[in-house]
Amino acid sequence: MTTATATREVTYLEAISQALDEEMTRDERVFLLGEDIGVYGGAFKITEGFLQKYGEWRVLDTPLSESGFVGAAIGAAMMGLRPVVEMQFADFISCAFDQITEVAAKNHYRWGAPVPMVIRAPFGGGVHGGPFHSECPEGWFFHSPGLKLVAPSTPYDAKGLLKAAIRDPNPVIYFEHKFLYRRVKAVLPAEDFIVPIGRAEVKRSGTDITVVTYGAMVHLALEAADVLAKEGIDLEVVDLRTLIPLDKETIFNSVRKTSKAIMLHEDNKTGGIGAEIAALLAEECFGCLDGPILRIAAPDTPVPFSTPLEEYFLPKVVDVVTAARKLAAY
Amino acid sequence: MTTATATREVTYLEAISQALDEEMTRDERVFLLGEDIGVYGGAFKITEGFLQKYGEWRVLDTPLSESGFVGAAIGAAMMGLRPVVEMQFADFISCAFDQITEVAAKNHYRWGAPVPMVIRAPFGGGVHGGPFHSECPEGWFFHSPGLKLVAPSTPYDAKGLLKAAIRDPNPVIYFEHKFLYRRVKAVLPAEDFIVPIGRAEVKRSGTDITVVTYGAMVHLALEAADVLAKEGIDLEVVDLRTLIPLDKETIFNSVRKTSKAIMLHEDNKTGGIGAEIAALLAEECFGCLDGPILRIAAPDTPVPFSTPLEEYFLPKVVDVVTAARKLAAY
Amino acid sequence: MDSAVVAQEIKRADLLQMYYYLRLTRTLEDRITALYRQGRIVGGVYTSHGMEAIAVGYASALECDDVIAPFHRDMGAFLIRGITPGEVIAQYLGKRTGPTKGKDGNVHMGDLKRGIIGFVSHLADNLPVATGAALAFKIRGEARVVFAGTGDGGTSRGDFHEAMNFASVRKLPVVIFCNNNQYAYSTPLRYQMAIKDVVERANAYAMPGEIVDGNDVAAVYLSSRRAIARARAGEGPTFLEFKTMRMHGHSEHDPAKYVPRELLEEWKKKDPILNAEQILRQLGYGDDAYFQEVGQRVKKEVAEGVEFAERSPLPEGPEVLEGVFATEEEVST
Amino acid sequence: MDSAVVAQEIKRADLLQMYYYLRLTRTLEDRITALYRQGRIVGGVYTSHGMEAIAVGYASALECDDVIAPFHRDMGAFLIRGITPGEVIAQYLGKRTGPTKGKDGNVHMGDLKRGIIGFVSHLADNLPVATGAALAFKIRGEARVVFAGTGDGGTSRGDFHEAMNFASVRKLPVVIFCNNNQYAYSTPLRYQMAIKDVVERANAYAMPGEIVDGNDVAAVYLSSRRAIARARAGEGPTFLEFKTMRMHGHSEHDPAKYVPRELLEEWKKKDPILNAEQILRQLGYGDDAYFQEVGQRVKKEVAEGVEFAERSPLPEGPEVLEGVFATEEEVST
Ligand SMILES: Cc1ncc(C[n+]2csc(CCOP(=O)(O)OP(=O)(O)O)c2C)c(N)n1
Ligand SMILES: Cc1ncc(C[n+]2csc(CCOP(=O)(O)OP(=O)(O)O)c2C)c(N)n1
Ligand SMILES: [Mg+2]
Ligand SMILES: [Mg+2]
Repeated sequence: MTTATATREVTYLEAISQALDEEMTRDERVFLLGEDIGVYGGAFKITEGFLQKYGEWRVLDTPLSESGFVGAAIGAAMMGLRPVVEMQFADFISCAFDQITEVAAKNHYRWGAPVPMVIRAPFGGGVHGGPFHSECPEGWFFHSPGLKLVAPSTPYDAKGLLKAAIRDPNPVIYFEHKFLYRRVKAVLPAEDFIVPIGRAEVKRSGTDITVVTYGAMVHLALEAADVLAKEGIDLEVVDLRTLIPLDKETIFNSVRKTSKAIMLHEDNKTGGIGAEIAALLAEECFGCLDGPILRIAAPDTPVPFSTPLEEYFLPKVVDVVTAARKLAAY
Repeated sequence: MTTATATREVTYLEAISQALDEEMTRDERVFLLGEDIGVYGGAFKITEGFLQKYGEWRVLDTPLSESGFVGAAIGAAMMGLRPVVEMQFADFISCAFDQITEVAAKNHYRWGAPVPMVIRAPFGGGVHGGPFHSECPEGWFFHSPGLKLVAPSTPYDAKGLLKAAIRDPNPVIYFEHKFLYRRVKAVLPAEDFIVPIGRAEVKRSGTDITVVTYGAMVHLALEAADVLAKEGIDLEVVDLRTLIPLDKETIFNSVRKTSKAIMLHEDNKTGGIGAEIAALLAEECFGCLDGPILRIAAPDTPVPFSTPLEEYFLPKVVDVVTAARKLAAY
Repeated sequence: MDSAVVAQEIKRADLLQMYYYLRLTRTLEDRITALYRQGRIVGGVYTSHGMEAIAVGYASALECDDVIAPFHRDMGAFLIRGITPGEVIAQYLGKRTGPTKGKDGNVHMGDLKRGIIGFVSHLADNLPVATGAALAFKIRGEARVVFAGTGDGGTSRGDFHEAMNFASVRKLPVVIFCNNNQYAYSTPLRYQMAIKDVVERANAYAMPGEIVDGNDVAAVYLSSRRAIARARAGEGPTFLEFKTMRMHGHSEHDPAKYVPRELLEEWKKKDPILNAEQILRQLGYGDDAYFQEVGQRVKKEVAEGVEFAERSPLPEGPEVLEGVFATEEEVST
Repeated sequence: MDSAVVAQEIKRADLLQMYYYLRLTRTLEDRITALYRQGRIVGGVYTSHGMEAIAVGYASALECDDVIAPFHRDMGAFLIRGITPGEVIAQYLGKRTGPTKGKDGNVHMGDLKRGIIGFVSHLADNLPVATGAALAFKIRGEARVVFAGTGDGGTSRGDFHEAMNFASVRKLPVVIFCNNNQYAYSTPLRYQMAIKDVVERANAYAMPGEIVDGNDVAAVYLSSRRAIARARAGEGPTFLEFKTMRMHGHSEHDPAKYVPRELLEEWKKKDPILNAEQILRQLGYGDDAYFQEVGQRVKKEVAEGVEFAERSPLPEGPEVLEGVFATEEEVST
């Protein structure tokens, strides 16, 4: 557990830890449950020290039962608490799929019961995890009305979005990218702040081509932008940050400016979030498009384990560069 | 149980029943499992009489355990049988989501084990079923590599696709639309036939606008086409029939001809199959598009129960007509 | 032991009130069935006909700030928690005055203000949810109890296992019951489980369990009261198996030909309302005149309910778009 | 009873072979751990260190056309079913010669031809799958058995419940075991279940269960043989709880500070290899010279395995796109 100090750089992982700690201190309704989050501090050590600080009834080690403890979080949320569930890996969220999509997502619509809870899902590849420790499950929940989805790419967004998620009156799935845990750092404000749910951010403004992305791929897009800048191709990088509800305005404004768009995500291509945004553009911004809407995403396969396979599987800087050159020339 | 006779009209429901009966007779590896499919003949009576004909080890009434019996089907399939699972309602497939997406879909890719099985999922609204008896879950599985998905709109396709699904070496989810069960009829060939997986069909050829759809909405599109014909707007209706793998060629050929496209489905709009097809068009057929790609789908909410709400929720003929007029005028 | 003797432990007023709710439930559901037959109600109609004692018995044993997670044959519990016959019929008719404003139908209703967790079709899904509600009470140190149940078929679901296990590991203040009516739709117990009594499922969790005559409202009430007291005292969860029989089809469309007639005949004699009347007579709490008077009263209330529901407006199409997400205001209370 | 006496029921050759596999497993996994420490292996490394007797014992009791659905600490079973040390190391190194051709890693391997259902991370997912394999044997009237397991933590999953229930309802030829090593990652049994022994879970299914010393290969072998015989005779499933202790961290990155040192000290004395040597000595089947000789042999085999794996090619990027769907040819056998 790390406390905020205005001068020190914190990692994406520490930012998540800080958000949890500060929210638990601020609001005693907030409590955590999941596997090995207590004594062990979580598979990624995000809740290290929390058990000692908050006690075993606010940091609950659960049995190995994703459906059971997500359901329990739903019940506790309806009774006025603010549970934050940790999935040990996002991959195991499939075991709680029914509780999330049929109970949490639909309760308010069906009979007016708010379900203010957060599910933290450590997701994504590039960590040699193989098919069951690298998944990007956001696409499934993107198509489940009643859920909010966020996916930060920086320590600032990670902290601000988690606080916003905990304070939101609805079920929010918080997709934290494992690859970023210790790779991105930043100095964060000492005072309390949130990043509002529903607002994308232009992480790099440019004039020629819009790249719409989220999570770890944001950094890939920024790298590609530096390469392309040398060739006089000026990328604008839109970081969605919130996947549901989508910030159509920011996306549309960017594409109206650049008139060319690339969708970039690590999730499988078919039926991914890039498809929806491309469809929105083809539907509502058709007139402003000066070229095809390209998509860069993982192929439609599970995430392979072996290094050469995973490298081939994951989108690369060169993919963005190539696509951008193609679009620029269009 | 009804047997094929070349002269009699059969319903969509009977066509499904015939396919199961003929495949069970043809191939003794085929067996059925699910809730209440034995003595009761299934919630929709599709397997009526099967228990008497094939015995309790080929028509298994299971405990109330979707995850358990889907998992069991996977195991039996790997041992060389051809299980056909009946979900009592597609809505309950969420309880078996983990087995379907993590085990059935990934086994062959991960370690080379074929999983030749079929899951029948009675889906869709318009039957006053409310949020839990009207769902369209296909969008979730559309984004799960390793599964094949089919969704017939006619008795001929229903029979031919189910036979093809049972003979396919992979896990296939067969989405049968409850609304069509007794509403569409046709005379079917007496001899054995299949409808190959992976092939869409142009159910009405036209020159002005392409409507890409599947399931019950095919009939809605055809109705709209008749209305529009009177106004001189000539719709082409592409019935996907197979959702995965998508028949891009048929879709693209149609849009290259009409240069205008409408995506129509009953599933929620955001992240639906229409989004993927629109994205494919915007990516690979951009040059041939003469207008925005419109989407007609259910709003992003659960399926409401009350009649006026469900009527508002479901896409209507007038929606297609209005969209087509708009596109024609573009 | 003779159930009238047992029933002496129960206050006269409580017993009479339970009798009233048994009659109200029966009359209300019979009326709903009639409306269904007339085609006025569409969709599924799952009744508790012949099993009314279970919901009436357990709901009568709870305090008003306790919470229930009823299953789909617990009409009596909805009524006792304060949902009116009019609201129930409005729900079935898809009217805006029903607890779900037409968003959902039949028994898929709930109301947090009245301590009712809305039923979810997916059987046993609400059991983990119930353990979470109990967890909230335990975390806040409130002496409140959750009463949740499912059917014999529902106990085969993984969520039943995960909920039972979590409740016992954390000694949560929850009572989990099974309405064992011997069938799950058309599926008999022998295809559902290999055990003789559903209560044996509780052994896997070191959870105390009890088999109760589900057609004896006094027995249901007293066993529930004991289990609730245990939970409230912090001694943990209890599992109750209420033995009963489903006297109608699974839903009203189902003739249930798969149920042996003799079985129904045998159970008809154990009708919970007849049982209750016998007890009241033996204790001198009521006679035929009184029973008739109650019958008149509930008939009138149900008739008024039908009127209310029919007078009520249907929702308007655009309301479809309302309520997907909750607002700040709703939770800042 | 003294385990050497019990072990007399086992053929000398079988006991000696089990000893060999205990040593091979230990040596192979120690080598894998070393490669991990050197950074040559990436990702999770879950070993059966100190628990080798379970997989070796049950796999030795099966016929070759039986099928196993191993869990993640069953290395001995993979070896006995015919996966070579070389293939195992290739799997860990992501080489094309591993059972998954680099598509998956570590213990996530399977091979239908060798009767091994591939392990799925999601714990207990393979238990329903195992019941389905057993169902296939029952439908076809084949006298084949499925042996499947999970850990103490895995028994908390809904799929464990649904599989146990289905297996017992249909009297399927399957043996389901629990490797009770007292921890699920860092979670001790008291947070996992309220029961004293995991075997009590079987009571919920009227399934016979047995507690077995998981560190005594002879006891594991004999109890497995009994359960397998029962299943083969059509008498239905059995549940076996193998009591043992996880002697390493959950994965090799985990120092497991949460495990009391005394507990490890106590269990170190019960090491399955020492146990086996004692039995072999008492029965006069083997002496120190012999044990050393076996040690040399397995050391050589593992060394050759490492060589094979290192010589093996890595897959090429485009192979990512292969194998999402099965082809006709693959199933038309
Ligand atoms: C997960 C799930 N699968 C299937 C169904 C369909 N279904 C509704 S009620 C029912 C039978 C329930 O039997 P039981 O639990 O014994 O309750 P009962 O109706 O007998 O009171 C079934 C199969 C469902 N609601 N949920
Ligand atoms: C459904 C699911 N949730 C979480 C995990 C992450 N995980 C991997 S192993 C493990 C602990 C397993 O404990 P146990 O079943 O006792 O087996 P052991 O490792 O102790 O042998 C956990 C939580 C998983 N693999 N599957
Ligand atoms: Mg029942
Ligand atoms: Mg363990």
